[in-house]
Amino acid sequence: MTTRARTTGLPGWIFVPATLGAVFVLLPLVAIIARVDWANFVPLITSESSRAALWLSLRTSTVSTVLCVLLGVPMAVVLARTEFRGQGVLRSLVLLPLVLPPVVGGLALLYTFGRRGLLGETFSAWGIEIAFSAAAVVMAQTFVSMPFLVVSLEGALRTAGERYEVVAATLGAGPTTVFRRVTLPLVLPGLLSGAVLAFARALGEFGATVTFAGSLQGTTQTLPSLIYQQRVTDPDAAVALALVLVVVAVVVIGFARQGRGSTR
Amino acid sequence: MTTRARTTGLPGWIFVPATLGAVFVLLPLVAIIARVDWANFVPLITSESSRAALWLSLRTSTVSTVLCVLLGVPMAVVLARTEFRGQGVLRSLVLLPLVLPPVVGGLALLYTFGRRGLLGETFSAWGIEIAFSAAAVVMAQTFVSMPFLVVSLEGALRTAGERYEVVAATLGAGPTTVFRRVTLPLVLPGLLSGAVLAFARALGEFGATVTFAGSLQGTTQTLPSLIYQQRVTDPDAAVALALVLVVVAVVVIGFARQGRGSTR
Amino acid sequence: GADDEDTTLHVYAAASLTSTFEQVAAVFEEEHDGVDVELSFAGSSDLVSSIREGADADVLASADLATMDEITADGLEAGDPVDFATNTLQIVVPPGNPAGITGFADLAGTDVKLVICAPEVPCGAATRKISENTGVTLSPVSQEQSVADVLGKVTSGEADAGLVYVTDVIAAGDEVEGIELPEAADVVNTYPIVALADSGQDDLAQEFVDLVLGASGQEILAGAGFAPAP
Amino acid sequence: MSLEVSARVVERGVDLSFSVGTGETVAILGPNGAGKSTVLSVLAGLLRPDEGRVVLDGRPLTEVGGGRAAVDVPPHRRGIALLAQDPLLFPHLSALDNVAFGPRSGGASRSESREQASGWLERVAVGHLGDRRPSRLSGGQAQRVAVARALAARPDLLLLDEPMAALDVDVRPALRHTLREVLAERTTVVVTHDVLDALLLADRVVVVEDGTVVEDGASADVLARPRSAFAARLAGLNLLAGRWDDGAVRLGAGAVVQGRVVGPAPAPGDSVLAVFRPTAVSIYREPPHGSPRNVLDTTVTHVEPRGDLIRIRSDLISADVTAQAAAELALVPGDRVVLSVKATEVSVYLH
Amino acid sequence: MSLEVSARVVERGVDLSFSVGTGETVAILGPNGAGKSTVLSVLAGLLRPDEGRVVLDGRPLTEVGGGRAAVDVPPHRRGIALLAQDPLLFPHLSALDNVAFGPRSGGASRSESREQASGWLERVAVGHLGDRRPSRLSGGQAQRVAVARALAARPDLLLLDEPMAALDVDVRPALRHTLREVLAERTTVVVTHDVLDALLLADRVVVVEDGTVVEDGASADVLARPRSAFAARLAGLNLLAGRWDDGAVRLGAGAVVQGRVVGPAPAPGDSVLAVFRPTAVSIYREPPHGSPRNVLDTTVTHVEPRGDLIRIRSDLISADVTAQAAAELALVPGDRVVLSVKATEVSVYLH
Ligand SMILES: Nc1ncnc2c1ncn2[C@@H]1O[C@H](COP(=O)(O)OP(=O)(O)OP(=O)(O)O)[C@@H](O)[C@H]1O
Ligand SMILES: Nc1ncnc2c1ncn2[C@@H]1O[C@H](COP(=O)(O)OP(=O)(O)OP(=O)(O)O)[C@@H](O)[C@H]1O
Ligand SMILES: [Mg+2]
Ligand SMILES: [Mg+2]
Repeated sequence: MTTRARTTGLPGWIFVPATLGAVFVLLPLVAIIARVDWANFVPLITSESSRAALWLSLRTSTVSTVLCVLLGVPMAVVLARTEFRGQGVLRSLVLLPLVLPPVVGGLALLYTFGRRGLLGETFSAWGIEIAFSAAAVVMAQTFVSMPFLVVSLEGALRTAGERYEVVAATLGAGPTTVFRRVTLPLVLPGLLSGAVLAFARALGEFGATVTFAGSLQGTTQTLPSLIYQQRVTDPDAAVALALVLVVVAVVVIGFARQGRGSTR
Repeated sequence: MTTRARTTGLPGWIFVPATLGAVFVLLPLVAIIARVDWANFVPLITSESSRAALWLSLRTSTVSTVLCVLLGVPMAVVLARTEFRGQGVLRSLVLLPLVLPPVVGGLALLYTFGRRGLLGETFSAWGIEIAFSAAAVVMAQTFVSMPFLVVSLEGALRTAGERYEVVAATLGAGPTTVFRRVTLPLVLPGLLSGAVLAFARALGEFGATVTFAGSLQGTTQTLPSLIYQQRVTDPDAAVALALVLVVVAVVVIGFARQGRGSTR
Repeated sequence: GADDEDTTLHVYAAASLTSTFEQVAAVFEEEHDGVDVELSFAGSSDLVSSIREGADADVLASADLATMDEITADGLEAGDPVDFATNTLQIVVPPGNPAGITGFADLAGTDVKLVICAPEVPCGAATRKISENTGVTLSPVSQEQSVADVLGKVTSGEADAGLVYVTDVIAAGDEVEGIELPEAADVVNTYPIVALADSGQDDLAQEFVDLVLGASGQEILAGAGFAPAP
Repeated sequence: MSLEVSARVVERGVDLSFSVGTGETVAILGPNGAGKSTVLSVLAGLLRPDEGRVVLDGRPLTEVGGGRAAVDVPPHRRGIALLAQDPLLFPHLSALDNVAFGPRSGGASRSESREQASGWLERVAVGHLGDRRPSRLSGGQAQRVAVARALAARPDLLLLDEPMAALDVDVRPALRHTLREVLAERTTVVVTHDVLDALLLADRVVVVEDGTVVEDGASADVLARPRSAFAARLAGLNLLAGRWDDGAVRLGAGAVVQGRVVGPAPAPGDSVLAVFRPTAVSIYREPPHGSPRNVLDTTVTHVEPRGDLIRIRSDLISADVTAQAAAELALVPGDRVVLSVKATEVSVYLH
Repeated sequence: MSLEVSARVVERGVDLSFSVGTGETVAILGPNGAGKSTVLSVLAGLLRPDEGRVVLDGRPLTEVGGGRAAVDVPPHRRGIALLAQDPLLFPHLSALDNVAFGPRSGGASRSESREQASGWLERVAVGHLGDRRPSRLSGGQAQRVAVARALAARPDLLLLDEPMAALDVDVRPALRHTLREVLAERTTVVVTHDVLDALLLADRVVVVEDGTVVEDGASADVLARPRSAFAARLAGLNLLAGRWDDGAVRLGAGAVVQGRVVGPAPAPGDSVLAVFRPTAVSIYREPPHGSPRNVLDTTVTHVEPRGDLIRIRSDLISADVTAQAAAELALVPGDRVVLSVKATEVSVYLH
């Protein structure tokens, strides 16, 4: 038995809307589970195409989460810690992949990196063909997931404030040291939840992927594309695969949260 | 000229990945704008169906953002401020609409609230028909947007900590007063960015809406559904409408951020 | 032949061909040792835009002639497109037909929850044409983006009736019931197939086209409810 | 409102109990990390002890035994206001609204609570800063607002953790005055490191060391006749502990100190304390010859000015001498000296 | 390392300048909100003044004039370490790693910096708490770690904002001792409210009031002969300002104070200060008859014990009397009394 600081307690009424909200979000999941054809569950989810799609989804989502972190952390830091003209507009623009319907996002990527896109010709000249490859899947996922990471992290950075960074500077730490030893560790929880959001979004991404990368088994057919396709011909398989997606997500999210818990 | 506390400065190298990230996100938007058929832009976006879809999108997104706030704030508070067995699992589950491909989310809603769904029969018996109505659009949008609000707000609540709530309690404030006068004002920036995320996601929502609510001009056809549909026959119109969506989102996001700036 | 080691044939086919082309591909792989057929299914217009944007496709089987015209307009075809199947609309209702639909005329009116395809997609265009031919004004509760969405609404019981292709009704099995629609006979959807110019494996692509047009291909298609091309 | 508390917090090495009478003000003194703030947290209901009781005016607020909490009233229902060591002003409220928070939560109307708040701000001499956000206050100004906020809450029991920290010399006497007025009618526990606060504000002093109460008594008593080394240092007195032996105090090292016995006479072998003021101590470079006196050989550790005098601190005791004398002796840390004190200046009492 | 600073921060009503010699320690004293922390922020480069200069050893660190910053060296390149009023220990690092942060940023290896850090922790007497996270330290323990962290950074210029805050009486002398050793070789600016710190640690005292420097001189000088009311109160001295008139100090209200002139003789009409110790002041209920003395009619405002004595504070001046005398007079705030002081006890000097 360890001594614990107690919380101040929550107002009782708050549990009413909270439960309502939880039920609203959870019931549909229950409904999906209720529809699963358990007799054929294992064969359905272990078919070759399912395994290929799951594997591809996991790999591409991981890579795009890493990309989101590599590019998104600097963006969030710049947005949170500097002030310049037009920053507000830039921030809104960075959020846009959120609001674009994924299919339009996919089109925009095609218009940019496709064979006839803005950069496509340059890339083609270099012999790089992005569209309809696994690289395209990663790009589509990165494009739609990036705002999640940037927004959560910028919020965390602003809430954490600059006080400790200032202290570190007065102790002689240069900007890079401050960033590595103070800024990052302090916002680690925010960074982790941002990364989890980005991973989750990448894992569920479908519209932009199909439009920009197509849906070819083993190369560009991710689990959501497979589900989308199966939904027509084999709803049972679609539901079973959706459940797999859900389980993978729960495991990954739970894992990340646990890691986060232990750093606190 | 006002005196200002200075920031500690960022490492120079951080601007490289930040710019790369910004370019990656912004180029596709530029590509879209480059494709706009400006000659016919105004007629394209002011057609009756466009106006109806835009208006519907704005209304439903607003309502679902309000719903997200009403249900999501209590959920975030409960997740951030209490501890109970299975909380980790519950948190992962609440995040799931994020990872579910929207179409599967729409199916899940159908399985739940549809005429033959889990609750559908009860609802039918009460004379409530949700499917094919604007209410269904709102439900679909709320379902997919909720996790955004919950995640950002829970992060903000955890970062802000309970110190001020404890102080308020020792000054005699009951839980409801603490919630209203301390907790909420302190996490207002987090709540606002959560709401912006939710609104943006609702505005761009398409898969779940189409699956659960269908698509009928004036009733359930949101701007993203219209864009998706136009994409086949009239790509110019689709691009123009996508641009409208982008502009609406920028305005709304910018507006929300401004409001937030002034409260700081 | 034995020299086909590790080659992959990319076939892009309309979503409505999913189950049939999977069978055709299996047959093709059996006949061509070492060849892997990779199928990519989507709406015809999505397929065409993918190919125009540089997707690595060897064969395209589309669900309507209009989309195929876009390919020929861009000169992306290796030979002339050939029609290989046709399809017609049917009324689809949930099992037990709760609304008691018997024919096209029953679909008019607001007390029947009807879902149809949006006029922008082929099945929607066909629906509109039947409606014009018969003079029956439909007041659907939803105009869906794809056949799958129409079927989804019907199988879930949300809608009382929908209009989809015969093949879709058959594919959906006992989750739905089909109701013959004589008025649809005049509104036939034709499926063309073509080998593509950028393929790099012209022979193999042409062999796949030939298989679809040949006896075993046609048999599989007929089994799924497709009518032969005129 | 009378208070009774006993608390054991294993993780922090705290295990103590004391009580406060109705209207009484008790000062808790003790070294850093002794457990002072921990006790206040337990009282305010912010920390559940591993075992213990808090009873305010007969009403049990905390009752934990054998690992189970039988009673645990939430903080806002305790009628206890806590001014913590960190001011923690609400950053989103102006100074005035911070102070008005308590009255408002207590049910006062908006205008009424603001009026009260501005009165309290006046009393801590920051009336002109009412509309400032906390981020725009100086350290001492924030501390004053925090004091005003705690006072304005009008609790049954007031807990103040170092209320005078960060305050300038100008405002301390005034605030002490204000507090004395306010605390006269209230039951209060105040943690402080300042002996003046203890003498001026508190009726009683509780000295905590290493998580336990080592002294508990009337302020003047404890500071005049300390039983713990900490209280002695706090009072600026020298304290030597030893055993009563042959009419004198025998210290551990073998030295003997003569003195006047105060209170009950000790029996031989009893442990006793010898207490005397630093001003009564004389310093010599060589052992003095003359009437028998208490003489101690020792080494100088610190030389510090102290008002008009210079304080010479040694391993054992301190001596206050005039600046002139200090200059003549030219002492620096490390010097060996002989300290002597007249027996009449030494009070001896039972430990 | 010599320092020169002049800074104007309009928003905070601060406009002052002073300098610090190489190896010198300067104490900044002043009431709450005077601008002490603001100056330190400007020095550390955390706040850009509206106008001003900071020059450390000939190297300009800040140069702002006419609204434009010609020079503004970032904080980490200044070689200036700041211990702020709020300890702000890094919450994600242990106490040891907090202290090791400075050496590590200065280029020391991991083990080397940790070794140094544990040495510093020892010196502030919290060596045993090295592996604790800051959230698990008491207020005073955290303050000590923060002091260690600032010292460990080995800066050219050290800025300490109330380093003794929250420390218990036991550790203050020891820490003062440590600081004195450390500060002897370093250029340091220390903000404090404690006159002992100023006397023991600082060579020179700068008194700031309302954003401007009102006194600047050797510590002992300023505290012995204060020119500002604040410094006088700080030193525990009475200070009366008036004009030299007919060989005496004529106060505003018409009263006259006699005294011994110290230093240059004032000319009639010059503004002068009369300074005397509270112990030199006698109190009467009725005006005394006898040899001519300085006599002031006034009202008692506070009665406070102060060590062995009782301090009687009035509108004008304070008097320290023995407890016995106080008991006989039975004074309470509000009583009218007559205070007198012998002319020989009063030092008069030019303002
Ligand atoms: N949150 C905590 N978790 C664990 N131990 C703690 C915590 N806070 C303080 N402690 C430890 O408990 C002991 C008592 O701490 P407490 O804060 O009560 O001391 P204090 O008497 O208030 O000291 P100070 O005068 O420095 O404020 C200390 O040894 C401290 O290190
Ligand atoms: N961030 C700020 N913005 C605006 N004004 C401020 C800010 N911080 C302090 N002030 C004001 O500037 C003045 C000087 O503040 P400063 O913090 O320098 O005082 P200080 O001398 O350090 O006082 P203390 O002894 O209370 O710490 C005060 O009147 C204060 O109210
Ligand atoms: Mg404490
Ligand atoms: Mg300050």
